[in-house]
Parts: sequence; C-alpha cells; structure tokens
Amino acid sequence: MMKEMTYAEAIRDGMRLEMKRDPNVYIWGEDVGKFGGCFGVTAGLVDEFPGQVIDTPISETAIVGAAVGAAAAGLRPIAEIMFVDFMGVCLDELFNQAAKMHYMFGGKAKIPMVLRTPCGGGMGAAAQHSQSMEAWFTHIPGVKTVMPSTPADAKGLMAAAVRDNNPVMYIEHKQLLGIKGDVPEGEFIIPLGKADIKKEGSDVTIVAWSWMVHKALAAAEALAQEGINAEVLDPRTLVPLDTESILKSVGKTGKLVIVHEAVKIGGYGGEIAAMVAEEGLDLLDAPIKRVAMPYTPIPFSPALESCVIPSEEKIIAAVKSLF
Amino acid sequence: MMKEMTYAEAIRDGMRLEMKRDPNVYIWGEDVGKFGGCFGVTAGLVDEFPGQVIDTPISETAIVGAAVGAAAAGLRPIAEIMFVDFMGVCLDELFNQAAKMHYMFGGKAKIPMVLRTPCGGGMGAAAQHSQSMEAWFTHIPGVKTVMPSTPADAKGLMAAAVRDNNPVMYIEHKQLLGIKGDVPEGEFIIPLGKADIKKEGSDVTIVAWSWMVHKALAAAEALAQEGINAEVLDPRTLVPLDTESILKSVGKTGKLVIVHEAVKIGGYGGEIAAMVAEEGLDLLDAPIKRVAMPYTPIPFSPALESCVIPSEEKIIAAVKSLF
Amino acid sequence: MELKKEKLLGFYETMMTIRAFESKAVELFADNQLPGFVHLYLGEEAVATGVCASLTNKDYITSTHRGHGHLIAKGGKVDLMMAELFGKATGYCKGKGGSMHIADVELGILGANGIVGAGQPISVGAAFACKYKKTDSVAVCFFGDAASNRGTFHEALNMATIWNLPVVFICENNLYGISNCQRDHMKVTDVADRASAYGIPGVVVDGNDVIAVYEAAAEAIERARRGDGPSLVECKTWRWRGHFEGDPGAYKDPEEQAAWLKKDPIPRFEQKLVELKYATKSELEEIKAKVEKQIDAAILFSQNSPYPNPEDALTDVYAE
Amino acid sequence: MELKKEKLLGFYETMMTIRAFESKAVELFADNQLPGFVHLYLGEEAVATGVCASLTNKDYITSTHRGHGHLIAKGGKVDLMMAELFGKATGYCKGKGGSMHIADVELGILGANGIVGAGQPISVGAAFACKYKKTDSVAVCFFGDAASNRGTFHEALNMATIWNLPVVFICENNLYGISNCQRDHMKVTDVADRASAYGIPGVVVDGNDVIAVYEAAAEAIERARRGDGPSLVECKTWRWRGHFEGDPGAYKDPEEQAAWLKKDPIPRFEQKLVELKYATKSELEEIKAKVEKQIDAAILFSQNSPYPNPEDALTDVYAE
Ligand SMILES: Cc1ncc(C[n+]2csc(CCOP(=O)(O)OP(=O)(O)O)c2C)c(N)n1
Ligand SMILES: Cc1ncc(C[n+]2csc(CCOP(=O)(O)OP(=O)(O)O)c2C)c(N)n1
Ligand SMILES: [Mg+2]
Ligand SMILES: [Mg+2]
Repeated sequence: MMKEMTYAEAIRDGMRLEMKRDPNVYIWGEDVGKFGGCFGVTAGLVDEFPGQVIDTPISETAIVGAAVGAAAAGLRPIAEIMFVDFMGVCLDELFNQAAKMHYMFGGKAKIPMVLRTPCGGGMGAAAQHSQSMEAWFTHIPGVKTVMPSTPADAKGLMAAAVRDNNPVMYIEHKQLLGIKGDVPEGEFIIPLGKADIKKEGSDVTIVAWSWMVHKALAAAEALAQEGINAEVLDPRTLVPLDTESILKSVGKTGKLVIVHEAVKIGGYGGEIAAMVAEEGLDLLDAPIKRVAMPYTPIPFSPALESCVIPSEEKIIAAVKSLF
Repeated sequence: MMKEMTYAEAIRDGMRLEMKRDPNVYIWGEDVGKFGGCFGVTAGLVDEFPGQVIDTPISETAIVGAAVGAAAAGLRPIAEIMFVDFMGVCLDELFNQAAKMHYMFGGKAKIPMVLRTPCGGGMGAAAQHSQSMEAWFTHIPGVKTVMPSTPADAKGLMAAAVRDNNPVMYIEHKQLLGIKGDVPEGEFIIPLGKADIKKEGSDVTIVAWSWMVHKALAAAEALAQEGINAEVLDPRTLVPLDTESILKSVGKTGKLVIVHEAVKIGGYGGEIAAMVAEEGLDLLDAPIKRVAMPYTPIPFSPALESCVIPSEEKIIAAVKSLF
Repeated sequence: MELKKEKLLGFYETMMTIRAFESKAVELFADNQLPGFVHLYLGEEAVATGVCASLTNKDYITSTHRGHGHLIAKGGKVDLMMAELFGKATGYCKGKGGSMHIADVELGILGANGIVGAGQPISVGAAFACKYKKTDSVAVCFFGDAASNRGTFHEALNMATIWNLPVVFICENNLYGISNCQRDHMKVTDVADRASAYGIPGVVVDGNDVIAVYEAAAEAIERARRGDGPSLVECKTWRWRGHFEGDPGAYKDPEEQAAWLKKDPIPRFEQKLVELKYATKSELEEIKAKVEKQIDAAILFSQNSPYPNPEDALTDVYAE
Repeated sequence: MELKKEKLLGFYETMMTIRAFESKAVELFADNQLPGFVHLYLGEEAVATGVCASLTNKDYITSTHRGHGHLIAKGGKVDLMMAELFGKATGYCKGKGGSMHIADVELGILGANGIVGAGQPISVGAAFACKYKKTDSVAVCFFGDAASNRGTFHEALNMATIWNLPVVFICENNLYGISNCQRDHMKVTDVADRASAYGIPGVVVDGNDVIAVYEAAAEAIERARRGDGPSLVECKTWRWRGHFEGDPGAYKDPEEQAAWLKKDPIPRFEQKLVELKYATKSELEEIKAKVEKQIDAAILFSQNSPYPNPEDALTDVYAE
C-alpha cells in the first residue's frame, strides 16, 4: 500500500518503525525533542517515544562520541547533527572512532549508528549552513554514505541504515524535506549500494544524487524536447557505490555527465569519473563532464547563491557540449 | 649556493628565515618548544627565537582557532598539528573559519596562516597515526594544500606558504623527514601551484606527490630497464593544481597513472583523473590508472601495513597494464 | 563608578539603535525582504552596550549568530549592516556574508559567526596578537549560555588563562539555546562558576541593567588591559523572540516570558536617567527619533542598493 | 574500609603483572621486537589496579594511548595483548590494532585509543547504554592530566552530568603531557577542581597508593551504580619513562624524577602488606615469580605466533 508523504515524513516514518521494532534504537541531537528538530524531521516523535528521543546540549563532539560509546555498548543510536556544515566539529568521533573500531579491534566491536544531517543550499543560509560535504565521508573506510532523493528512497534507506551494523552517514537535503511522493506503508527497506535509474534514456548518462536528481530530471525533460534522450541514474548511496549500474548505463549511452551540488574540486564526482576512466574508458565516446559548485564558499545573497548552485541550465549545457 | 640538508632541516630552515625576516611569524603547537616537536622538526628554534615558538596544551581546536584569531589580528602563525590524523578534532576552525573569513567578509579579513602537519604510514603507527587526508583539504575553497617531496621543495614551499595571505595546509611526510638533498641557502621561494617534473619521460605520465614521488621514481627506473620511459610529475601543491603541466605531460605520453598514499576512494587522484577525462580525454590512448591505498583503515602490523601502502611493484604493474 | 551624562546618553543611543534595528528586522523579515536566517538581539541590548562601552577600535570582539547588537555597540555602521542583511552589493560583505557573517576588521570586529562557540578560540588568538605585539589592546568574546557547553569554551578559556592573555569572555545567558533551557543543558546555575576550572575570576551580573554590565565589564577589561589576564562575566538576560525569526518559541513558559519582558532594559534605564536627572523625557525622545530616522535611512539605502553581480560570487575566495 | 587478604593480594598480583608486562616491553622495544609507538604505564600501576578492582565484566572502561595497565587490571589477557604488540595474527586485534588500539568488548574494554581525550565521550555513551538498558553497570573513563584540556573533557562531563549517568572519570595526573608539565598547561593545581564546573564531586587521591585509589574509586563507582551520577577522581602519579619508548624525557627535572621514583607504588604496598601481616615476603615473591612466568609465556607465545596474511588487511572494514 502506498501513501503520499513528504520526504521529511518519510524519514520520520522510517525512524518510527525502527524505534518500534527495536527499543535499542533511539534518537538524540540538538532540539530533536519538543522542538521537533531544526527542520521538523523528528516532530512528534518524543511524544510517541518518550525516553527514546533525547535533547542534547550544544556539544557535537559528545553527541557523536557518546553515540559511538552507546553503539559499542549495544544500542543503535540515530544521532542528528543540525547541519552537515557542523561535521568539522565532531569529525574525529566519526573518522577515528566510529569508522575504525571494528577494524582496529580485529572485527570485534560493532558500531551500528546513523548520523542524520541535512545538507545543501538554496535558502540564503550562507557559507556555514549550506554546504555538501559528502566527499569527506566517502574517503573514510568503515563509513557508509547515503543521500536519498525521494520520499520513498528516504524511508527505505533509513531502515537499511538503522539495521546496518556500521556507522552510516544519512544526509538529507534541506530543499527536499517538503517534496511529496508515494511511499510504501509499513516495513520497507532499500538495500545500501543499489543505484536507481530515475529516468531511462539512451543518449547520455547523467549521474546525480540528492537535490541534483531533480535538477537532472528537469534537464532531461528539456533535453528530450531537443531530441536528446538522457538517462538519469541516482546512486542513492555513495559508499557502497553501485559501480556496475553506472558502467552499464555508460556502456549503453557512451556519454557521462556527473552532477553534484558540492564544490567540484575534490568532490565525489571526481571519484565516479575516475572509476569510469579506469574501468570503462572505451565505453566513452566523449569527455566526462562534471557539473558542480565552483571553487568558492557559498555566498549569502540569493542573487549570488543561485549563480553557484548547479542549475538545470548548466546541466543542459554540459550535456549538449557532448553532442 | 647549495647545502645538503634533510627534509626536516629544510623545513626548519624555511621557517627560520621567515621568522627572522618577519617577527610576526611565530610557531605554536604541542611540544614544539624544548621537545623540538614530536618529529624534531622545530628542534632548537625555541632557543633561537624565544617567545616566537610556543608550547600549547593538548587543545587542537584552540590551537587552530586561536591561530585564526591571531592571523586576523595581524600575526602570521605557523601552527603544528602533531599528526594529520588529528585534523578531525579541529577541522571546523580550518574549514568554516580560516578558509571562509576572507570570502564571507567580502574580501576584508586576511588569514595568513600555515598549518604544518605530518602524514603517512610506514612506521607501524596504526590506524590513527598513519593517514593521508589531503583530499579533505582540497575540497575546502579558501585553503591551499602543499605536499613537498624533497628537501629543496620543502624549503621553497615553506617560504611561499608563510608569505601567502591565505590558510595553507603544509603536509610533510614522516618517511621523508630524514631524506637528504641539496637545498639553496638563504632566501628561496617556490611559488605555489607549479608542478615539477621529477623525471622526464615519453611513454607514460606518473603523477605522484609526497612520499609516493620516491616510489614512482624507483618504479620509473625499473621500468626503464624494460624499455618504458616514464615521466614522473610532482604537482607539489594540490591546490592550486598545475593542471596545465599535467595535461601537457599526458599530451606527450598518452598515458596516465596517478599514485597517492591516501585511500583510493574519494582521494585526490580522482580529481586529477576527472580533470584529465574532462579536459584531455582525447590525449589518452589507455585507461587512467590510480595506484592508492585500498579501502581500509591502516593496519598496525608491519606485515599488513606494507601490503596496503602503494609500492614500487604496484606502480610498475599499473604502468605495464597500459602497454 | 561616576558616570558622565554624555557617556550615559551614549549608552542610551546605542541601546536604542539596536532596538530600532532589530525591531525593523522583525518587520522586514516578516515581509520577506530579508533572506536566510535572522537571529535577533531584542531584549539583550544592555549587554553589548555595557560591554563595548569600554572598548576602542583597537580592541577586538568576536561575535555570534546573534550578532547585530555586538556590531552596533562596537561601532558597526547600520546602513552597511542592513544592506548586508538584504544581500545587497553595498553591504558590509558585498552580500557574501549575510546576518551571520558581518565583520568590520578595521573596527576590530572579527565577525559574527554561524558556528556556535567558534569565536571563543578566535578571541584568544586576537588577544594573543595584542600581547605579542605589546599593545594594550584587548579582545572580548561574546557567546551564549548554550555555547558554554562546547569544547571550544574549555580549550579557549584554558589557553587564555595559562598565557594570561588580555581577553574577556562575556557569556550572554538568555536561558535558552534554541529550545533547550539552561536548566536542562547544564547543572550549574551560573555559567560564571565555570571560571574556577581555569583559576580566573567569574562574575554574574544583571544583563538587563546596562550600568551593572558596564561596571562589571569595565573592571574585567581593565584587568585584561593592565596585563592581569582573562576573566568570565556572565550577563543574565532573556531572548525576547524565538531563536530565529520564524520560530514562535512555543517551548518557553509564557509566564517566564512575561516576567522577563517586564525587565526590559530600556525603560529601566530611561527611568533611571530621568530620575537621576541625567536627561529629560524629551531629550530621550529626541535620541529615539534620531536613531529611528537612521535606521529608516539604512533601510532605504539597502532597498535602493543593487544586488551583487553573478561574477562577484567567484571573487574574494583567496586574498592576494 | 575493611579489606580482605584475598582482595589485597589480588591488587598486588595485578600491579605486579602490569609492572612485569611493561618492564618486558621496555626490553622488547629496545630490542626492536615491537614496532610502532609504545607508551608505558610503569609507575602508575596503582591507579588502574585500584580503580578496576570495583568493576565487573559488565562494566565498561575506556582507555588511552597508555593503556596496557588499564587493560590488564580490567582482566585483559596478557598473551593476547603481547601478541598484539608484536603485530601477530594471534593478538587481540589480529595484529590490526597494536598497542594503542587493544580492546576486549566482552570484558567491557572499549579500547585503548590513539586520540587523546576520545575516550571521554565514548565512556559517556557506554554509561548512557547502561542506564538506558536499566542495568546497574557503570562506565569508567581513564584519561591523563593533559587530556583534561581537550574540549571532549568538557562536553563529556557536562553531558554525563545533566543526564546523571553512571560514569566515573579517572584523571591520571602524571604531571606531564609529553614534554609539557601540568604547571604549564593549566593554571589550577588540581584537575579535580574542574568538577565544580559541572556540579559534580571531584576528589584528589594519592595515585601511588593503591588502597587510597581503591577507596576513592569504589565510592565514586558505588555512587554511579546506585544512580547518583558521575564524579571525577584525580589520581596524582608519575610517568617513569619518557612519553613513549625512545623518548629520553630530558625535559623532566631529574630531582623531581628521583623523588617520584622513591614513591614507587609497589614497594610501598609490599611494605604495608607485610607490616599488616596480610602476606609474608615469600608469598609476595611467589606472586612475583608467577606473574613473571606468565609474561615470559606471553612473550614466547607472541614470538612463536605467525604474522597475519596479506589478505587479512582487507577484512573487517565493515561489520556484517
Ligand atoms: C557548532 C554548532 N552547533 C549548533 C548550531 C546551531 N545553533 C545555532 S544557535 C544555537 C543556539 C545557541 O544558543 P546560545 O549559545 O545560548 O546563544 P543564543 O542563541 O541563546 O543567543 C544552535 C544550537 C551551530 N550553529 N553551531
Ligand atoms: C587529539 C590528540 N592530540 C595530540 C595527541 C598526541 N599525544 C599523544 S599522548 C599525548 C600526551 C597526553 O598526555 P596525558 O593526557 O597527560 O597522558 P599521559 O601521556 O601523561 O599518560 C599527546 C600530546 C593525540 N594522540 N591526540
Ligand atoms: Mg542562549
Ligand atoms: Mg600526563
């Protein structure tokens, strides 16, 4: 049975079902209780699950560090960091603790925890509240990174993230929280590491995730008018990455455009491009294009911000440059 | 006039000259004073420059954060973080403060600071003391990232880093501290953003930095025996990246192998590969190969560590796979 | 302390300027003229005013997400500030910063800051520079009650203390960090008690009494200036509005809110000024009218200013 | 507190095991048999021993880079530990962790840790789990004097306090963080004074007196166990060796070093045991001989163990 939900509701539904199923699943973070989270994603949960939804002080290091300790001691925390931009404050706890304990301890500790955090621009929130830092997390072996683009994906990937026995970065996009879509009711799991073709096509592969999936779909629609049939592939999880699906799609189209909101240099688009240049160079009949943020902090003024965030127009132009 | 120095001595010489030239240049960090730094790089400087070399408490967040404040107020700090692995503890201070202030403030504040830190494995220091995290810093607009491979480069790039009016990550490799080389005496500056061809060749371009330059050179020598004439290009600074030199070299050889010690997924090799796949695809007559650490934390046992750090043999194999 | 009329009327003008700036910001935000997040200082005017009264342009401050009051009290220009809130090219940061990132380095304002607690170590570094250069300048760090739970607080205070740096930490305890009441986010009643963990003085002062704030801060700043090191001053106050504009603040106890609104620092100060004959009501009305005109002019300036050009987004990433 | 003979001899055996383990590590490191960094606990044996005496396998500890003593006192197996130091496949972590990352989750040992201060929030999380699951288990966090300057300390203690979690913070104040003397890295004399910043008890104890440590820790642990919340216990002790093996420790005052060596916790305790007739000298000699044999066996086991296979480097990155 399907039900129309917003992306935020779908995340919440995913968390709610897991908290019901397993009382060891709990949520903590700043203002996640009566305030319902800075973006309302946890609204109402504290009433439904008293004692399982916990407001913390402004102490991100302890929020993540204590989640690691709680996970090592048998709980399954879902920790919220209010903006992904704040991860620089608590990265050690993810990077040197959560990510490495299983390995360093010879496979003996398990750190099942989800770190939920919103990313992205488009709301005039300026340089410290608008970023997309997923590339950092992909460079940390031991961590998985999930970035859903639709309500259904958000719910299914949340279930998979909570049930995973490893630290999972679950990055939700602020611009997506209000979008609506059909979502399966009840238990619904999407395994980590499976890409989804959001639109089939034959002429060019556009790999995009999170908010950019929607811009890519809009671009694909416009391109269709001009006779270019683009395939839009959403990896959904960056690590593990469904390289097979990407190579298969590029094998079909011969062209690859990668779109992400994060700054281009050092972004995860480089990883995907490099993977294709290594494993599928002969599939390509044109250069690989990346459409991403220029190398600049995110400006405050909407007049500037709208110029740096990748747009439908830039995607269209990049695709066309390959024909 | 040239003088033989170790890499550590060359870094020290670079800092010494800058501190002499400008009393606003100072050093702080954990145990940088009488102890001379965990790896001896600052040895003796506190005697030569009392008051200009300062031991801090174990407070990386404050070490970097206060360096930002000191730089904004007109000093030119060289802050040492004992291992690059600890950057997760103080990344916000680099990432959201130092890197963005100039931009966010509309071009008005300057943050001239150098963050010196050692990276890399090979000494059985295990998962939290052996990493190479340069890719993180390259993904932060506003920061420059320098990784010298020789004593002369170390000195010349230090001078440039200190004189730069922006935050510069200066990453020195623990395995290189003791290597010797000829270094120009007195003032010597290598501008940031200029690659260096460490060995000319015509058959394949090997891009490598830091310790890996030496492994690439050894591989090139072995390859020469087998009739493959490899060019070894050391970008020296990752941001700004000398893309022109890389494209020129690939234009000459038609083949590209990128070598870095950091984990492959999400590493800076992806950026370079993507740049070439975008701007120079038709220069290539073979897939782009990356030789890098597999996707795993760094194991302690030398029996394991030596298997994951990229080796001369792996570079040779990667090059040969292109012929 | 004996205070001159001029000084006191200066306090009044500053407080009224902040009040007028923020009151207009409420309206402009509601009217969709201000993009992004806006965190207002309404009700807390006495703190910034009382503290900055002892600072010159050679002294530094670090500010917070709730920075308008600090900037105005430190001499920030309201037209450039307002234009920045509008995202205009004429703003302090050419529209690149916005409310949370306004700075004026020439006035010693090292920036509002979107990262809670980030200003704490930055202020320590600025104080280090003051001492290193052998000036008698000082740095003042503003931060909230909830920010005193961040690790930066601890590292910064310890570092400042061991080097005896000229920095004063001003905790603006408005009892809330977003929805989280101080009673729930720490066990000690007074943030000032934390000073003892570093061996420095910690004092509590009524943050809605501008003279009390002025006196306590002046003493701490004087102490820092003469080389006697850092201290912590906690100003008890109240955030009138929600955390940011758009937050109705439903988590607050309405009675507590009502009680605090009665402690509005401005009428209290007005009454004192009039009672002690420092000013007549009409003199105060004049000041009020003057600052309101100033703010109106700032708004007009902002509204009439152009937006930055697209290509401006790509400049100022690196300093020359 | 009335202590049984058995218990006291248990303390003695633990202290001697740590002493023997560490003394052998000195030799093995000098002989190039141990790769990487080795930070030794020599001289501080009374702390881990006295603290862990009140813990069971259901209680948790977090440890540090200087963790061998904590692990042994918490029941860690010396053969698996030693093999790990050698980087052998039979070690606690299959050779993947090394000295700084030994753990035994079944014994409640959440790991030595190479990041100073990292264990502080981890212990808070473990204590949270104990309370959340309504057990009467507790967590104990070991950390150094210098680690008490990290932001993690502050955030962890505050968080533990507001939720009244069953965690005990044990500061091992050996007066140095590498070359940096506590007198230079903080202004307060006692780290325990920092407890007042959170509103919890902070006590100072002679860290070279195992019974004093035992009593102070037992009280704090009992307090945590019965639901009365966290506390901070500072144990004054001394690091005999350099920071790590290979560091001659030249920065230390030789007189201070000599004075502290005289306060060796082991002879002091031996004397007490003999004077109070808990044991004869020969009984103690027997224990000593027994543990030395154990350590020798552990070394032999390690030396005879195989190194891990190359392909093992790639496993255990993710848990199933
Ligand atoms: C490191 C960090 N964590 C969380 C936030 C989100 N945030 C912004 S302001 C705020 C509350 C701050 O409370 P307080 O320090 O008391 O200042 P006030 O808002 O009351 O002036 C929070 C949680 C942030 N910006 N930075
Ligand atoms: C975050 C971090 N900073 C610095 C270091 C390097 N380091 C390792 S141990 C140490 C000194 C620790 O001193 P203390 O906490 O007193 O413990 P002790 O070594 O005296 O037992 C330092 C600086 C580290 N491992 N992690
Ligand atoms: Mg507050
Ligand atoms: Mg110590």
